[in-house]
Amino acid sequence: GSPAATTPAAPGGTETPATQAPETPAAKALTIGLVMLQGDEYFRNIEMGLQEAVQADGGTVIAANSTNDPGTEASAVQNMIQRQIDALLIQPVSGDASVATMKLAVDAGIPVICYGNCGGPTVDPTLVKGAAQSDNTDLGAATGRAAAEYIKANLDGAAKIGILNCDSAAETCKLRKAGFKAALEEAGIKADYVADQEGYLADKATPVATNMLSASPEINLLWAANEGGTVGLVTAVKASGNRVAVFGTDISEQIAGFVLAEDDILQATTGQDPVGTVQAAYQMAKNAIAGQANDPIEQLVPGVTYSRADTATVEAYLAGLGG
Amino acid sequence: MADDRPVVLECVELSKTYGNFRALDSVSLTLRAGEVRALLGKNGAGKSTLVKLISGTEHPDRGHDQIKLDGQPVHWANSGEARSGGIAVVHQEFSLIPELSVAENVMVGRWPRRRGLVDHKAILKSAARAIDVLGEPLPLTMPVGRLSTAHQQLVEIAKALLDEPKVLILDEPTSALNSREVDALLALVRRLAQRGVAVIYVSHRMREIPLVADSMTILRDGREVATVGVREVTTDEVASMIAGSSRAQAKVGEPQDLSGAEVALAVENLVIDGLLEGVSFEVRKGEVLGIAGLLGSGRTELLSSIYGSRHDCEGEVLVGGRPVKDRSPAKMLRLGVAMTPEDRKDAGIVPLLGVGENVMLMARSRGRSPWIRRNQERDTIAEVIDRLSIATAGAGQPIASLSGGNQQKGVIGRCLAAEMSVLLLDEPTRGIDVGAKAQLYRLIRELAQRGISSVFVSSELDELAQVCDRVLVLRDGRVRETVSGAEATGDRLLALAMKTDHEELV
Amino acid sequence: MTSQTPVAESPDTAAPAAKQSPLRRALAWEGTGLLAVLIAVFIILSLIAPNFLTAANMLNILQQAAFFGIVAFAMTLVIVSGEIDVSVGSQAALTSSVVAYMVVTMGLPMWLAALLAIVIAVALGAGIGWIRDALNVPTFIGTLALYLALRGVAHLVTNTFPIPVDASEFFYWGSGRVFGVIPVPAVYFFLTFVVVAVIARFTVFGRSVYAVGGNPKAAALSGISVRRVRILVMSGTAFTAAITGLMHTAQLASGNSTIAVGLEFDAIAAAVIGGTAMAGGRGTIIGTLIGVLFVAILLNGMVMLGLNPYVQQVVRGGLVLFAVLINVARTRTA
Amino acid sequence: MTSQTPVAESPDTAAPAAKQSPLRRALAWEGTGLLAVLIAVFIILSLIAPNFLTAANMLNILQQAAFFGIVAFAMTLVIVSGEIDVSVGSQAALTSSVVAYMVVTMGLPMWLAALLAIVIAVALGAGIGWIRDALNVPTFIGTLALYLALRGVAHLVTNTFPIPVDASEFFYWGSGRVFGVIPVPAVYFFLTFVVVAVIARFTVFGRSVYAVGGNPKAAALSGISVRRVRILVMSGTAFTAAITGLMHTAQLASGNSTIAVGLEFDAIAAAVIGGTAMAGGRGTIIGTLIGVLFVAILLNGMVMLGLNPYVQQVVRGGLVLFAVLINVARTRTA
Ligand SMILES: Nc1ncnc2c1ncn2[C@@H]1O[C@H](COP(=O)(O)OP(=O)(O)OP(=O)(O)O)[C@@H](O)[C@H]1O
Ligand SMILES: Nc1ncnc2c1ncn2[C@@H]1O[C@H](COP(=O)(O)OP(=O)(O)OP(=O)(O)O)[C@@H](O)[C@H]1O
Ligand SMILES: [Mg+2]
Ligand SMILES: [Mg+2]
Repeated sequence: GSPAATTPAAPGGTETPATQAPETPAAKALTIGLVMLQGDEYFRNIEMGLQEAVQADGGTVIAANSTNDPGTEASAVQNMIQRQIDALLIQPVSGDASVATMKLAVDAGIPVICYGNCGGPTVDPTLVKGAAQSDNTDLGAATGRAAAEYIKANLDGAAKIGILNCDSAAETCKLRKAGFKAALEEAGIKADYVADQEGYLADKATPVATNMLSASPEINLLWAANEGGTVGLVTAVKASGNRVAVFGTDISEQIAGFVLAEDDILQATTGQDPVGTVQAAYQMAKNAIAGQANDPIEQLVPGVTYSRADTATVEAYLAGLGG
Repeated sequence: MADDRPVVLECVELSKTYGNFRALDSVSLTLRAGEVRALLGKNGAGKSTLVKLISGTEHPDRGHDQIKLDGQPVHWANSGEARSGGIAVVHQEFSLIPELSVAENVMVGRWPRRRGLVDHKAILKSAARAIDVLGEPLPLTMPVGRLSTAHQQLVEIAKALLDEPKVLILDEPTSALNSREVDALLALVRRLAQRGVAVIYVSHRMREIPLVADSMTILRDGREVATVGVREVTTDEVASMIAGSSRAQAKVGEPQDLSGAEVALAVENLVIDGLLEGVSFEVRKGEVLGIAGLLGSGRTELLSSIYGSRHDCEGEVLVGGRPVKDRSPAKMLRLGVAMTPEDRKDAGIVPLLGVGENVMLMARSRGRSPWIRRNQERDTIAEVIDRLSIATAGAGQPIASLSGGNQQKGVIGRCLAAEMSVLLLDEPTRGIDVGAKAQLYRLIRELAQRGISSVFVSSELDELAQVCDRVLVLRDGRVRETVSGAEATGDRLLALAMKTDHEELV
Repeated sequence: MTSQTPVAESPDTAAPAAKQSPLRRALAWEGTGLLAVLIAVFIILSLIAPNFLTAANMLNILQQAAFFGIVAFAMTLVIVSGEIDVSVGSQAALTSSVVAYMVVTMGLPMWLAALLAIVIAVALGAGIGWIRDALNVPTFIGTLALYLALRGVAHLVTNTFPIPVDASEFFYWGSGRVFGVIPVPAVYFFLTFVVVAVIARFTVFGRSVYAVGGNPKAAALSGISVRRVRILVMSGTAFTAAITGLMHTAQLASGNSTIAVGLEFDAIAAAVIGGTAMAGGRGTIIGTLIGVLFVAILLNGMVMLGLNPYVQQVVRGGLVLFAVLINVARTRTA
Repeated sequence: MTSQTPVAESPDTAAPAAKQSPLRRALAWEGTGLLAVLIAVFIILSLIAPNFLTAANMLNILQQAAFFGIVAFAMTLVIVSGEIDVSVGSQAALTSSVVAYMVVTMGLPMWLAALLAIVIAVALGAGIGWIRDALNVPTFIGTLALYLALRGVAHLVTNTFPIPVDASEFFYWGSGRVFGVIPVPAVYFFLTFVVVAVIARFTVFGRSVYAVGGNPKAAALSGISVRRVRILVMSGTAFTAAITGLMHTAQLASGNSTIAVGLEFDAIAAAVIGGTAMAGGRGTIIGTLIGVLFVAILLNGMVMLGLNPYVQQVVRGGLVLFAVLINVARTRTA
């Protein structure tokens, strides 16, 4: 964070155009509650992105992980209400399971912004003051489009596909899978889904992928729905010595390395933009605190596709990490 | 015998087979009201097995009307039923619950209720009544686990007396008691018999039998050898019936005066706060030194302190003339000093391991090599099993499945396998049969001849007199008397141990 | 002879004979060390954590304590009896899923669905108790099997989607407030505490639990049905786990198969922090109460302090150890 | 007198006196039941699971077994000694994170980083063993504290980002093949098996572990340093957990703080399925080998069958129970 951020004066005079703090409350240091799903790279970026933005305003972030458990989520939010946060940024474990919890915050007069996994009740204006999230369907679809091109070029328009999903970890995973499948269908690919197993932590995903390849040697294309699954697929294929094209989801330093690697295993992946997402959500929160409605209430942050065809994007990502 | 008294308990041809080993073979027994029947036999003869069948803990092989109480055939599903039916047992192995209070233990399984809840007041009252009968006060609310072994034994007896049983079975009740308490207990048994309670009394202590029993049943190898009135036979005859053909020698070796020999182990001014006020003595090479004392005189604490398994003491221990600092069992073993604990189940055996493994424990931890030398061990184990006549199917048989006496032999065998020069033996004969005891006495003397010293602690003062070259009498925290082996008799030692009006048991 | 021996009075033994002053008895009690730590942590948090010491937050802590504390009380009896139950988290998840399924998909009334779900849980718990005794399968293994299997069944029932349960009066049972002030779960929590404490100290069953845990053979010889005790204690954790599952369902207004992950760790930790011996035979319900409050206050305080979630985990681990050390030290000097 | 008593020969006890035929001894061995089940499961899977019975898949199973099997062997000794270690998963994650951090951020050579990470793990394990003995803190609590804390530290070290470790020769140690055929982890697995089995049967330390687990007081009086045994067994699981962490790091070519979640459950389950008694004093390394293979084959076979992951969980739970039941039944009739 920048040291200048602590100066309490200078109301609203920064570059961010949306901030039009009309009255004095902008001088108050905000306490922002952040509920994340789990400890992984994506959420770490979310947290750091938010920390940076909030600290620049002189505020504080209270962060918690729900570990995908709506019960844990409920107690985290209860604690934050007691901590008297000014706004709650939450990626709900699930639409239906988290509504009651989010309502607790709303009833306590705290504006709630959803920043991921939002849909149905969790984008309802009576509940949330805004929603900014990755377009998860498109995350799957973008990789799906890259895969479709590959299949047309290398596999005569038909593929036997194995999937590593993360369905029980987050509902967004199901959106990603649906997006991926829809994109293939749209491109007119004859897709045969030979296997669809769960694996979203790298160490657990690796043996599952290995077993999947042993069970169905005819698989000639693999897709994973998240970061851990993508690493697992690449690791398993590398160890098996067979050449199967891998498509992934999410981006990390390691996955970026896979896209650039000479082994030609990982073909393409689509990464979310966590910093962009959370900062958009924070902006919506500030608007809500200031009493302004967010319109539109839902903002979709597009993903970025990284592929062998376009290494410049990958290198830009890696350069961004270094800086 | 007063045969007009009504028959209370009748057992017909009870048999019990474990696997294909016959622990009890067609044993019958008839007991009349007010009769005290001693049950005798060496280790593994089947005494405890018979007790377990009568008390419903185990079931006979064929379970048809073989046990009758007051003429009615009974089928106990478990010991609880037997107890409420009028048969109470004090088992050889304790069955107390360490974390529950004395009162709760006395009443365990029959806690009175009031409005659905346990009536703690009533428990205290009833327990106090049962304990009163013993003539020995016990702290009612203290967790039983904190009492001494002897007091735990008393709690067991109080438990059995609680609902005024028709038949009371005592399986070696005196093995943890001192002579005075034994006398009190025997008197108590007589009192109960007078009231019409039929008693089965299991013991290895021949001295007690004529004092308490009317008649006796002798078992050998699971069979009944004889049932006779106590006055119909001599002690020698009984002993030979128990042992089979040969009879244990009464005198073991000639007591020696070894005051000129080199000192193997010396203790100087050992103090344990509130228990020992400064104990000093020396054990000579090849000497058997007995330590006599009443229960609670601190003999166990003395041995544990020497051995380094207890550290709350001051004073010095010298082995071979050199003081040993920071004593621990491992260190003492390296110096050739070994101890066997008095409670074999709690601190002696490793139940799941085989006899051989148990025997080798000390030798291994004493050796330098990190490897097990199987061939060498095999010979050592075979030798120890042979020398102590441990009855086992093989070195691999889990020691917990042996009879109590044989387990104890296994524990002592440990010191033999480790080739120690000083043995600290705490009640080594507790629960061992006459034959095995004699074997053990001979063994101790034989070792002494080879230059191995023993410190022999026992509550059976007769055996101290029989075996030791010298006996120390521990009283009021100090060694008050030393008696040479030649002069020692059981009665004399008892008199000395009880001498003067020291602070009595509260 | 032993009357001078300084022995700590266990709170489980009536002690008319002991002539100690109440203060000395209190100090001698094994839980004192932990209580002191609890108070110290509380004071420190009050001083440094913003908004920690407010009436609303205290109630909030109690509410959250309920979600593992109720199970912790039942778990104490299980551990005292010499057993363990690692299936409670999966049991709670199954109950939540099954209840919602029965209400939403099968159209059963809520009370009936709840009843059936509880019956299922208790039957499973009792089954583990039974095979422990009849077939000699350690409860660690039996409940480990349930831990794996029931979570899977819960996922199958819900397909891992939450099943919304729309019953606002039901919501009250999870998130409502008695007199508009006291959270309903906090009420369950104290009710359970009182009931289990009375069971442990004042009923034949409760004392039998200690007997079975202290020396199962002796207990059996004394005519206590060891099997019955084991079946009952295992049913007890299953019952409280089911109740916890219902509380989650009410609070979240939906049936979820992903709730209560790690519930077994929290419940066992609270019991052991409170002085329950893993080896069986020893433990008190009041000790567990302190253990539960300790964990709940700690978790709340760290969020109040805005600690990084990973640092929270480290602190939690460290304090578990610390609390037990204090407890052990106290026991040894007593 | 007792020579006819049919007593099962424990493979851990020298049995010069017993004159049984090898076949009878084999049948009497407690693990036979489990072995029979293992073979039955294997045959069934060979018949119904596509591509299960291929050489490549067998090697694949062995490779996967290594990732919890190595720890399971060390865990067997811990359980036999009467202790437990629930920290192995967090230990592995910490090792992976620390190694990657030291190599990538601090620029240490791989061998040195690996060595330091192992030293840290072993020191922590030994510390738990020490406080078990010196301060009487149950290992369940000590390792529970580590379970919580070390995962947190691992997350802090990596910031939960995987740290890519770019060393292809290192990758070989996790995913390579000896002679191009046998997976390297499978080699570690068998090496560990042989080493631990020899330790358990043929060294004084190994036998001391059984003695301490069977009766710690008797062991202490026999001159065995109970403390040393406890420190060593706890160091053993820590060591194998660190090795597992390194294997994960090599396999994934990155340091991860999210690996090895639930490793403790797999390792303990394999040991107990293999006949190790939770109460201590009894267990064999060969039994654990069978337990590990059983779990690994099951996991592989279910994926081969394309089973729904939740059904897999249910089957896994059910079979844990079943395997133990078989084991227990065998023990009782023997
Ligand atoms: N559960 C059992 N399984 C196998 N054998 C047993 C079992 N219980 C007892 N035995 C065997 O039955 C025989 C008789 O044992 P019992 O305990 O009745 O002897 P005892 O006369 O009481 O001996 P001691 O004086 O040593 O106590 C012994 O050889 C013993 O090993
Ligand atoms: N840790 C302890 N704390 C308090 N008192 C103790 C402790 N250990 C032993 N005592 C007490 O010390 C006394 C002597 O112990 P003990 O009964 O073992 O003596 P002993 O002479 O060996 O008798 P025996 O071996 O026949 O039982 C007993 O009153 C016992 O309760
Ligand atoms: Mg006997
Ligand atoms: Mg003694």
